[in-house]
Amino acid sequence: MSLLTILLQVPFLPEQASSFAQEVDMFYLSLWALTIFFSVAVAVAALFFMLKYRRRRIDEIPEQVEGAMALEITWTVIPFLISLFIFGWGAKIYYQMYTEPKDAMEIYVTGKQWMWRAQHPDGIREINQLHLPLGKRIKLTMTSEDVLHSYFIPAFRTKADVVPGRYTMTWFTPTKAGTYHLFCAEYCGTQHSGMIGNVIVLEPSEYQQWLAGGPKEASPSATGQKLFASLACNTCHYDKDGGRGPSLAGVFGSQVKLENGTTVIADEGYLRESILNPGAKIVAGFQPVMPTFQGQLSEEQVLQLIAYIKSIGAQEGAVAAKPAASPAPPTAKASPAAPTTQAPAAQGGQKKD
Amino acid sequence: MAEHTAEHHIVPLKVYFAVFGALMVFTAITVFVAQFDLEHYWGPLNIIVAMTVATIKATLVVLYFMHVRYSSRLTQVIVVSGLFWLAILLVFTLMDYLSEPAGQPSWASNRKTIFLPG
Amino acid sequence: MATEVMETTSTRNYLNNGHTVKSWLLTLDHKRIGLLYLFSISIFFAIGGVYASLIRLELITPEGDLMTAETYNKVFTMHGVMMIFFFLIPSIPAVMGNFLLPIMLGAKDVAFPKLNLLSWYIFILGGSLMLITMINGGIDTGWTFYPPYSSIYSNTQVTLAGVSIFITGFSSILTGLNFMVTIHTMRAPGLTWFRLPLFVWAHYATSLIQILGTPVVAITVLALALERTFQIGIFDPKLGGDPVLFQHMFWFYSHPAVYIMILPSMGVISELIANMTRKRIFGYHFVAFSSLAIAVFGFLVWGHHMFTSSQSMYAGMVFSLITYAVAIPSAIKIFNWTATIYKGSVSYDTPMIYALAFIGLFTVGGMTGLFLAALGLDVHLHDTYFVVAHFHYVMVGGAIIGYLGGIHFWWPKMTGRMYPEVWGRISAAIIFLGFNLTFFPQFVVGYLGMPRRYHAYAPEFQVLHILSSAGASILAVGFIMPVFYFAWSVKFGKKAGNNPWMASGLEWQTSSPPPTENFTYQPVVTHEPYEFEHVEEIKNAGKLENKTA
Amino acid sequence: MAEHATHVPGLAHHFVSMEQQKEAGTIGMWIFLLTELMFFGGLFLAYAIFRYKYPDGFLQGSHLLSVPLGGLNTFILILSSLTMALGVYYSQMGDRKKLVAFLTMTLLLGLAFLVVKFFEYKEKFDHHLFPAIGFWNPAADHPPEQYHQHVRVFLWIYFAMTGLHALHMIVGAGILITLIYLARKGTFTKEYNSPVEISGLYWHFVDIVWIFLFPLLYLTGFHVSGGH
Ligand code: HEA
Ligand code: HEA
Ligand code: HEC
Ligand code: CUA
Ligand SMILES: [Cu+2]
Repeated sequence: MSLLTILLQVPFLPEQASSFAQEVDMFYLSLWALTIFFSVAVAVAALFFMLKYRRRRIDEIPEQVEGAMALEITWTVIPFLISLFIFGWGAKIYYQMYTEPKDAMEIYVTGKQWMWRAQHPDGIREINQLHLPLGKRIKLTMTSEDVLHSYFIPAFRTKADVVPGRYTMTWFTPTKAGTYHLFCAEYCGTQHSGMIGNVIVLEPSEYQQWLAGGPKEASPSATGQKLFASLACNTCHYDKDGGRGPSLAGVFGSQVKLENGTTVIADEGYLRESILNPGAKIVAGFQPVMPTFQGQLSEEQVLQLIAYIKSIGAQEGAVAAKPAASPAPPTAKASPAAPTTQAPAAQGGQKKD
Repeated sequence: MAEHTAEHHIVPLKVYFAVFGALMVFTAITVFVAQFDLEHYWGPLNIIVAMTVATIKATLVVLYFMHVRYSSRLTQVIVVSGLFWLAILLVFTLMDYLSEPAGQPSWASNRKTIFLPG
Repeated sequence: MATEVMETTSTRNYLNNGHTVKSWLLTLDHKRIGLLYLFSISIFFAIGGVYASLIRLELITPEGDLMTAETYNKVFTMHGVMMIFFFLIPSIPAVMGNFLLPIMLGAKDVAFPKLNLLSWYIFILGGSLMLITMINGGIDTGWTFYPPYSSIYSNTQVTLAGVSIFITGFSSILTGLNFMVTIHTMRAPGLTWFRLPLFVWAHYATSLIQILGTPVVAITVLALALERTFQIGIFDPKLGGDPVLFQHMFWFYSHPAVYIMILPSMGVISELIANMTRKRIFGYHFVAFSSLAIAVFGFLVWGHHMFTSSQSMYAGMVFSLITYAVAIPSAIKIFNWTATIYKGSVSYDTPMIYALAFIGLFTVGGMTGLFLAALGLDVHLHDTYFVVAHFHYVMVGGAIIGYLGGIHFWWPKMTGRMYPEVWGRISAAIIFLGFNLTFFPQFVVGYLGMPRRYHAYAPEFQVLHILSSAGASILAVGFIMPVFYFAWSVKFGKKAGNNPWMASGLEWQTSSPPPTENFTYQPVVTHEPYEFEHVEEIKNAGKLENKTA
Repeated sequence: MAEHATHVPGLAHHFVSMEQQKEAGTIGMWIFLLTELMFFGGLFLAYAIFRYKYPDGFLQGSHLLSVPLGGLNTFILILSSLTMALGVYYSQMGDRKKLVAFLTMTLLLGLAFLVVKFFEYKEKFDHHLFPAIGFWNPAADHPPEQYHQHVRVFLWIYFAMTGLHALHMIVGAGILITLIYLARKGTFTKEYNSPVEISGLYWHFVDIVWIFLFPLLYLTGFHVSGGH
């Protein structure tokens, strides 16, 4: 009796806290209905035949039924149509989940054995937590410092692998305030099951309060701007053409002509590659002189640089770091000469903890 | 099981020499062509030419040196199915890499280079 | 009839043709090799089962208290590796396929008996290496070996394990090659393609996958081993490699591999249902071709394991669509089997119970595969316990149930003795109950968000985990029982006679156990499969019964 | 049973007829070649993916290989395929002397291929162009520095593919030695020669793999050097 009550308390669906949740649940329940229908139909038929046609004499040889084309066609075509329907529904949801949202608030996430780091547009960072404003479209741009991870929020019904060397994206709109599980869903080593956290959805006003209460930190693009100066990128990249490197103003999202005659769209992946492996794609009209920054930057810093490059795209180069105007702002900690392993530590200086 | 009678076919010597000659000629062609920058005219033209020639050469070897032209239907099916499965492996994986995943901030654009006409 | 039994068992058969250890270890007889496999994979199953028990024990409580996280990770990895590569993939083909295929074809042996023995030795070599890996501390990568964790970060015996899987792969390839050539070239006179038992069709389709898929996983794990030793940079993004490429190459094999596990089982089920209902399989041609269709389409869907892996969206859609195409032939089989029972003469013996269980459990397992193949839903379900539940339904509820059904059915042929029928039914029922109790709750806990490969978990999932662990202990009892009654029956079981089930099929025309060269004459096939008018035993039994009545 | 009990030389007990045995052997070898194809297929796939990702790196990497040596090996291997085919021909004709001669020639050509390959490998090792951790240490301009990472990818594919190919050549040489031994003993006759034919299939397959490796690895960057 008490066992039954305990069992009845077990929920069948997790909380629905994002704009995707309802449809995914509907879909899920419909598939269960279908599954129950087919398994019960098959099981009942089989059991019924077994009872009805049980062997009555040891030498019984039943009348042979040779098979029937009409039946075969029926049970080929009907499952086929059903499965097309399932495919269509699934594909529709997937398309929404993986199409880049418009006007979303962008949060950068990096996974690392075994923690989640996130940085909000206004600079606040958090570890293993994610505070979100209710009702706002959120886009996560994610990468990993080491192995594969996967950012999984069951209450939102979203998940995306976090892959070293690539940027992946996931997005959602939280629809219900509360605290939800955040899990790492891709096996990533010893503490995989400890790579968990909370997603905390706040009313927009509370979210603002939370932001205000947090440690003052520069936004990713502002940090990126500082990095840009401290790593001396601006000795080659000015806001106008004329430097040793191309101007980066407005480059994000544009078509870049390469030395080998092909073109590339300058998105996050391309910018990342340009910084970490500049020789891979040479911009037409330039010499391959840019040094590689591989091993000198954490993924988080690369993201900040990208955020900065994106921002100068948006403002048409208005605030591009001009070497003359800001002759290597005294960020002091990151000495560009030896940023190898220092860099992440230097960055840590800005964190409160 | 009438298949195996065909197995006893003996290919005349001159066929072997002709095939060898053709293989040499094609090798020369492929080396010769490879010196020119055909990609200047159209994206992957160099590799297309190289692979076409290589495929012709391989086909000659399979048909004559390996007697598939004279072999049982079953052997021929085996050969073709091998190519078919290899194609599955290559094509379906490349499908992932070649298709722009709309919306994903793309690593995928790293991939946009070769096949664009330049 | 009794006299006949005496006659056949007293003659020389494959079991008493040499009693030395050497006569077993150097045998070229496909039947003995089948038994060698039976023995070896049972050991691997037991090891895998012990690991399963450890998993379930740990998961009774949400805290990771029984063992450390590192140990737990090794435990589920070794569980998966043992069960998949060393138990389920070789199970039906290497045991029953080896034993039965040549007999069903009316041949004296497989086409290449030496290769067949070699394949067992390769299997043992690979298996021993995996045992050494285990003793040396095991591996903790998950059975999927995803880099860069496996290639760089894990400090367990990944290289050794990779080599072991590489080697074992060749045993599977050789088995497939042997079967395919045997089916093509060694059919008895009159045995046309459409007179073949469906078991043979299923094995033909399986061989196709073994031949074409296994080499790819072999080169993949080899590359992984090289990556780990030399850091050549194939899968490591820091060196310009690509971790997602590994996933493509791995699943190119490992998805079709799930059909290596289920197709032979489906072949067994076809035999069981036909013979236990004394009916020709409804829609024989459809069932036969659906095996081939599954094998071929099965190669086109591997990307459904990568829907959230940063695979391109369009690739995801293509893979999803084709996945549904594979589901159709499975559906066709299920429906045709059910229709076969209609107007049959249904026996309630253990093999039929297993067949019935297969139909039910595989339907649930397969249908939940459809959930996973649905793109938008898999985003939520991927790498949760829903997946774990799905694949245990198809692998335990499907493949192993078929395997056990087949072992019961052909046990009299293999040993000449009957197993105790009552115990057979009891253990089948226990397995059925325990199985559902173990794995059904996992669907629920999976959808609630419980990720797989978790050593510790959130407390709200505990109730369902307790159910699951309780079920596992029942299941264990069900699995252990056959070990004992089969062992008992070898000595004390009732003598079986040539054809205890009064079944059709060439294997029932020879003695039990069969002589070394299977038949004392060259069988000639004159009729379609599953024609029970030709089964002498049924007629004789009728006469006997009439006399006594 | 009795009818087959009469012993036919070379017929294994479990086959009904010589024909059946031969058919089984041939099909068996073809199926084995299928598995080989898929085995190499994994590497061809890696080649395709990385070439797609790093086109320039592949041009530069290919540029490091010697087209004359690769061409020479192509010639050697195709010639050896011819001699193998001729060997099969003479085994079908029952001409033992010529069979042995052509098998020996094939073997020598195969070994010549391996020798050339050895010098190519050695040259790479001397320049520390083998992509293993701790060993990889190319000169700053050979290949140009900015391509190092991608050339490294090219080179591991080069070593993996040609290494696997060379391994098959070595196995092939072993098979040839066995065949030559048996042929000299007079095992093969006009009627019984399927081991020669089957081994021939294997040898030609290895040749075909090289026919693809040569343009993919050696010629890819040829126009870069040719053009500039
Ligand atoms: C024996 C093994 C086996 C079998 C047969 C199957 C069969 C199927 N599997 Fe499963 N699968 C696994 C073993 C197996 N699977 C394993 C081991 C994993 C996890 C690997 C890992 O990550 O560790 C996995 C994971 C897995 C995934 C990836 C999940 C994820 O990681 O996110 C997917 C996704 O598409 C999937 C789908 C399917 C489908 C559609 C079938 C179909 O073939 C099923 C077809 C059957 C039916 C559909 C039932 C019968 C039909 C009817 C009664 C009629 C009604 C039908 C319709 C209306 C269509 N499987
Ligand atoms: C054939 C395949 C197979 C089989 C049969 C099983 C059988 C079982 N599996 Fe397993 N399982 C996998 C394949 C299989 N599994 C795979 C591939 C994974 C994924 C691994 C990964 O993530 O990498 C997995 C993962 C997996 C998990 C998830 C772990 C995690 O993600 O954290 C769990 C959890 O409950 C589980 C449980 C069980 C249980 C309770 C059984 C029970 O059915 C087992 C019952 C059997 C016994 C208890 C043995 C009985 C004993 C004998 C017969 C011995 C007697 C012998 C003598 C006396 C000589 N399995
Ligand atoms: C020594 C000079 C130099 C320095 C220092 C330098 N770059 Fe560059 N950069 C170049 C040149 C030259 C190019 C064009 C050739 C190429 O693509 O490699 C370039 C190209 C780029 C591009 C691609 C631009 C486009 O139009 O597609 C980006 C992005 C970039 N650099 C970012 C940076 C960042 C970020 C830093 C600092 C962390 C940096 N660079 C430091 C010289 C430099
Ligand atoms: Cu990070 Cu699992
Ligand atoms: Cu699959």
